[in-house]
Amino acid sequence: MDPILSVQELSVEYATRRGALRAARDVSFDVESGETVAIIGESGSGKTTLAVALVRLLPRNARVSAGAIRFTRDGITRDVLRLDDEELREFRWRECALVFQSALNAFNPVIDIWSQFLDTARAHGMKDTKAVRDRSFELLDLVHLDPERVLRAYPHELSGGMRQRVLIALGLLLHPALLILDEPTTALDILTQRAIIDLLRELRTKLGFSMLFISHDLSLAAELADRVVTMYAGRAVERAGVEDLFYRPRHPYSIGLLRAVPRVTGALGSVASIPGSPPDLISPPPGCPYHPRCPLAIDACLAAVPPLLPVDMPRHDAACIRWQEVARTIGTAERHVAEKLA
Amino acid sequence: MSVTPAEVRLAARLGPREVFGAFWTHPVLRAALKAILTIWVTTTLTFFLIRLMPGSPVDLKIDELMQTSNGALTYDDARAIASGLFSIDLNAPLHEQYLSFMGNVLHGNLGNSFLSAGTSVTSIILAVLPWTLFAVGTGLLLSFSVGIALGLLAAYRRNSFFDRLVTTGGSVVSSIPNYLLALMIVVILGSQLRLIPIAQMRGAFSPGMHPGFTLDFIGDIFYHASLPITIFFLTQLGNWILSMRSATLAALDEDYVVAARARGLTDGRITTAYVGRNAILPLVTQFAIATGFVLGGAVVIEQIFVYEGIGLRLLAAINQRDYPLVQGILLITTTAVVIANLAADLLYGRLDPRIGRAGGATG
Amino acid sequence: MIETLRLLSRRPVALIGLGGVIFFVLLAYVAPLVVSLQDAPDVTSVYLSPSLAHPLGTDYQGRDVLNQIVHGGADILTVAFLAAFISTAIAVTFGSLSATLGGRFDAATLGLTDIVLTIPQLIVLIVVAAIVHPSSFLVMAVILALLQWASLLRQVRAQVLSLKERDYVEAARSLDLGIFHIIFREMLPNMTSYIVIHFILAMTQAIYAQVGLIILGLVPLSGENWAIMLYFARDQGALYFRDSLWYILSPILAIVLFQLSLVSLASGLEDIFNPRLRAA
Amino acid sequence: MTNGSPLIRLVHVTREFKTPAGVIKAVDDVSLDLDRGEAICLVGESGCGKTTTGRLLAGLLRPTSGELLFEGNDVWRSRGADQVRFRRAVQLVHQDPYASLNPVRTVEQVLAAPLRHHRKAQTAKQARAAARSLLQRVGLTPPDDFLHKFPHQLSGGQRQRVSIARALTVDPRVIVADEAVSMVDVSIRITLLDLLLGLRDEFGVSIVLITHDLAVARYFGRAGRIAVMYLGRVVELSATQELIDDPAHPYATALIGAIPEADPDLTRSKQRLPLKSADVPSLLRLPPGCSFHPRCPRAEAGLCDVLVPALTPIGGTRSVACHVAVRERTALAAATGPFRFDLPWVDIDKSEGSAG
Repeated sequence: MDPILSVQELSVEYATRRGALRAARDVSFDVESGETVAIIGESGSGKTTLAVALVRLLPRNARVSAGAIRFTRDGITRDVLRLDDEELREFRWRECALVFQSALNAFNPVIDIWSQFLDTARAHGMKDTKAVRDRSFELLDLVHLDPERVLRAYPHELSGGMRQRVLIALGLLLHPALLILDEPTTALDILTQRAIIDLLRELRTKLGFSMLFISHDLSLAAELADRVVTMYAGRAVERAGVEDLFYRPRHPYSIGLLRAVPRVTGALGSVASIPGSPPDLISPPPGCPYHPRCPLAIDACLAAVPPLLPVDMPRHDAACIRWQEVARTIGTAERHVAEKLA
Repeated sequence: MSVTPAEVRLAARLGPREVFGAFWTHPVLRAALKAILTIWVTTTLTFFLIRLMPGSPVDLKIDELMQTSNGALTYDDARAIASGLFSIDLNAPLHEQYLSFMGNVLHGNLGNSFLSAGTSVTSIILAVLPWTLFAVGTGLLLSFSVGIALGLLAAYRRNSFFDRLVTTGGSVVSSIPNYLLALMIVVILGSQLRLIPIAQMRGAFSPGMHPGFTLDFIGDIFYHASLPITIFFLTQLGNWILSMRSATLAALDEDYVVAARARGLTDGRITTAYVGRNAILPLVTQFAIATGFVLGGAVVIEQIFVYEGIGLRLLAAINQRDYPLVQGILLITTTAVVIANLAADLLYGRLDPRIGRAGGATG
Repeated sequence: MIETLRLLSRRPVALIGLGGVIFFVLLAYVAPLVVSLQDAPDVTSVYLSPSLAHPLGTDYQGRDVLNQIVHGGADILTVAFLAAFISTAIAVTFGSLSATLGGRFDAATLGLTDIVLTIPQLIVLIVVAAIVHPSSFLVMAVILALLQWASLLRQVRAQVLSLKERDYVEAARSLDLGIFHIIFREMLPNMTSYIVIHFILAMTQAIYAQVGLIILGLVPLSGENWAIMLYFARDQGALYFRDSLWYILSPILAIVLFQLSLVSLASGLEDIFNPRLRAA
Repeated sequence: MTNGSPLIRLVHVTREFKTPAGVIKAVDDVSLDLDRGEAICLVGESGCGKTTTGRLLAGLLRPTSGELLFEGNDVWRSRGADQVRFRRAVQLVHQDPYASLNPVRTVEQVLAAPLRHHRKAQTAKQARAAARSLLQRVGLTPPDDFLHKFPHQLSGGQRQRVSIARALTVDPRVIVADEAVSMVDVSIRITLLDLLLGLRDEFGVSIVLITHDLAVARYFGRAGRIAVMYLGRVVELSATQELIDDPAHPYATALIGAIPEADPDLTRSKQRLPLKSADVPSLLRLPPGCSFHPRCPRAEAGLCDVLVPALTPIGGTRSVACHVAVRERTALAAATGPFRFDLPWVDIDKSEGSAG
């Protein structure tokens, strides 16, 4: 069966005064039906650019310079980059809904929530107000909100956690096959974040959609993802199942990230930052973009950009010519990478 | 019902400042209070200006009376006559003069005109004010609606030829003082090219016309007001275009607009309800400020086109030293502007739920 | 400063504005030193069209229009500059005081500002000018300034309030660097661009009001200036003669071009100082 | 760790703010001691008063009631030299690296101004030399690459280092770091925390780290204490490891359980304390009694919704403000409760007032 979303060799460029900023380069990954994929990376790694590029909402100064985005549902495959304006409009939200980072700003401040639900439904041909209302009630119930009160409210009258839940409910209005979540819990408090995580897990089981979420927060990926893509300097540097990525990483950057985040409970292990800072995306270093910060870098790393290739485990790819060295230090069954590396 | 100690304390503390404070925090009451205060300050200011300035109108009138009588009047006689003309007792202490003046104002009595004895200031103002409001209002509304449409369009077609044309044109025309534009129209279109019968268009309507809701009359008043309206329209247009353009650009960058596009809303709905509605909000307040500005500019414009509005009357009153009329006109125009501001405040509250429903604290 | 000029050079509009302003300043203050005033009436050459002898023609008394334009700028520019200076000084002083002191002083300043902002300023100005009859530059400038400080004051106050809360100002406070350091080294440098732009716009407003008052004849008419030329042009009925075109258009164009120069300079500076553009 | 003479003490400090909608108590009856060279973390969610507490500690806010003691002197009653000494003794490192440096001043200007002002450097040359060594100390090497840079030419992490160097210009005794790492990239947070800890080891500077991130608090405060705050009050104060391993307050328990971990097995098998409600009450309308009771699964009617629990010692270095936890833990320690007399009567009055 075809994956719901298939991204192939996608590159996105921003035009800046200093030249072309390549925010995403040759990024490829798939999202299977019912699967949750996490894209993790630091600020400037190109992950948000990727999210908006998938529904073609890039800002004016950005463009997709290469690649393909294929979306498959009910046996019909569409090339998102080739949709015309009207097809694109219909594609958005019906097939693939985007839950934004800041839910407050995702709602029009001068219109009440009900109108925004209605707008969305009408734009996709649901003319029956009663049906829209019933569906909205059902969804708001699902996200544990009081539909009556919420639909009458203006965005500023709801708390951050409530707005995030309303946005998730709105995202599910048209039964999309894929939900893209961009830093869905970053602005929220811990307990609210927990509620949203649990809610997403619950909804996924109940409704069976796929999720692609984008975060700098490794722990969110550990919580929710089936598969993880690590991004660095606009490139996907590692692609693996969640256990593989956390326990058997094959790219030095993934290891660096894992070691940079301390745990709250359990063993503290050895924690350390990655030396240096992310590269300039307008004039990146030659070869592997990570080599200036990489403890395993050798001369060959400067020669060419390493391609994303399969490593010693199934469905696990890394863009590192020294992945075997990485594997040797990490092993294949190690629970806590950080401790091993210490 | 028992009274808690807290309530007793609260009651004891309800002095003037607390009451005033309560007014000041309530948005609507606050706006109303500010309006009244503004009118009071302006009125008071002119009252004292007219009486206390060295070479004040009262002194001038006394001098004038003594001179025209060739010494037949003593200073005291002249002062007594002036007193009567100003309908205040110049011998009374200043604060009494002020109180009786304010009392009259509160009763809607703005005094009588010097020149046409017996004509009340109110009736003169009522005869000319509508024409000014008509011209200024039409010009402003026209420029506002056209400006908003053009600004929105320019923002959507950012950096296109249309955008450059509209923004450059708009900013050039709006940096030209409106009365100079009026002069240029008179000189170039009127005198040089003789495209416009300037002389015929004077006044608020043609002589012999009977005011009424007839098509002829309405056509006629538009004919006479067309030049002032054009000037107000042209000179305000640029401001609206530029303001709307930048407000739209800001709105277009907002997350909720991107989110609306992600939801697949139609462009029409996004433009009106998401971009336009939010972009127009800051312009509502600007509209009120513009009212005051344009009403002020009307004085010079009416003078240039000889349009029989309140500005023309004000200048005549100034030149003829008809100070009660000057004072009355100032009071009325201030009131008009203040009301426009008040209306804008209230309208803003209605348009922006974040203001109107203050108190619905966010989490 | 050099950085500002460099950025300015990349914006044609701002550059044209700057050029215009420099041109008019030279025209108003330096050219009169070179060209002497010729104000003797010559009834034989009334309303002449432009020629080599009179590049902009002559007026109703046969005087050279270009000569009047050269000599008629200084007054207007001086009053505008003074008015802008006074209103900016009032706004900056009281705006920052109001924001720093807070409490009743702030409430009173804000209340007064609100009121002044609502008053139809030009009408009040006309009445005040008619009563006061300002006969010196300074009085004229003060009257103009008294009616235009309010909007800048509010903005300065808002700026200072926001700067006061900035983390780096708080850091300076906790480093105990003293109030002078905080005002002159931390806050003011962040406001100069803003104040400069508003100074320029205040000049345009002062010119608008000033010329309007003179055209209406509310200000004692003495000396030479562009607005007085327009007053006499109206007074002598020159508006309605076909051969007086250059006589009337010359002062109008002088004023309009100067206004345009100021506005484009201001908008150019605004672009330059806009941090979003600067960061890019 | 109250060994007689703490460096800085907050004693029953309350701070109110006037808002258009009413008066809120951002910090309510907080007492906290800080010893020389101690690292303490204030942890809590947004609106819990941790930032206000930090600013009260730094003397940037005046308490509405209560005292701030520095070396035993009441800071807000002292004058002249004492006050100046205190001012410089406590320095702040802010959260937002993009707002904490003046955009128009170079790194050298930022560092030289306090050095010159406080006569630590007599000449510009000396100031530059001192600035160089400070930059070296905070890991910005070579320093000459940074002296002439403006903030917009630096990365977030580099700016935070400049902020720390700026704080060091006046030889502070205490550094209050308000979410100092939350806005920098994940990959470099640990070095910044290590830098701060290094200052403590090297100069004996006490550090108050304010954070919403318990993982950061745990790493940073592994040898110190954590104070957990909720709606303006400290609800639990313990040595870090004890608090993590065995939280006493239900809120702390819920918080620790709720945090996702960067470890799939660990995070998916974590014990969690489900709350009764996800909504945080508004500071304007605090519930009577313990302000956590409407969400607390362990709340007891008639007790928790009536009486405000005081922060009560339960043995060791630990204190907790929870009726239920105090009862259980002190019963466990076979101690009878003299603590009941510690209940602050003022608060009981208040809670009755707002209930009626």
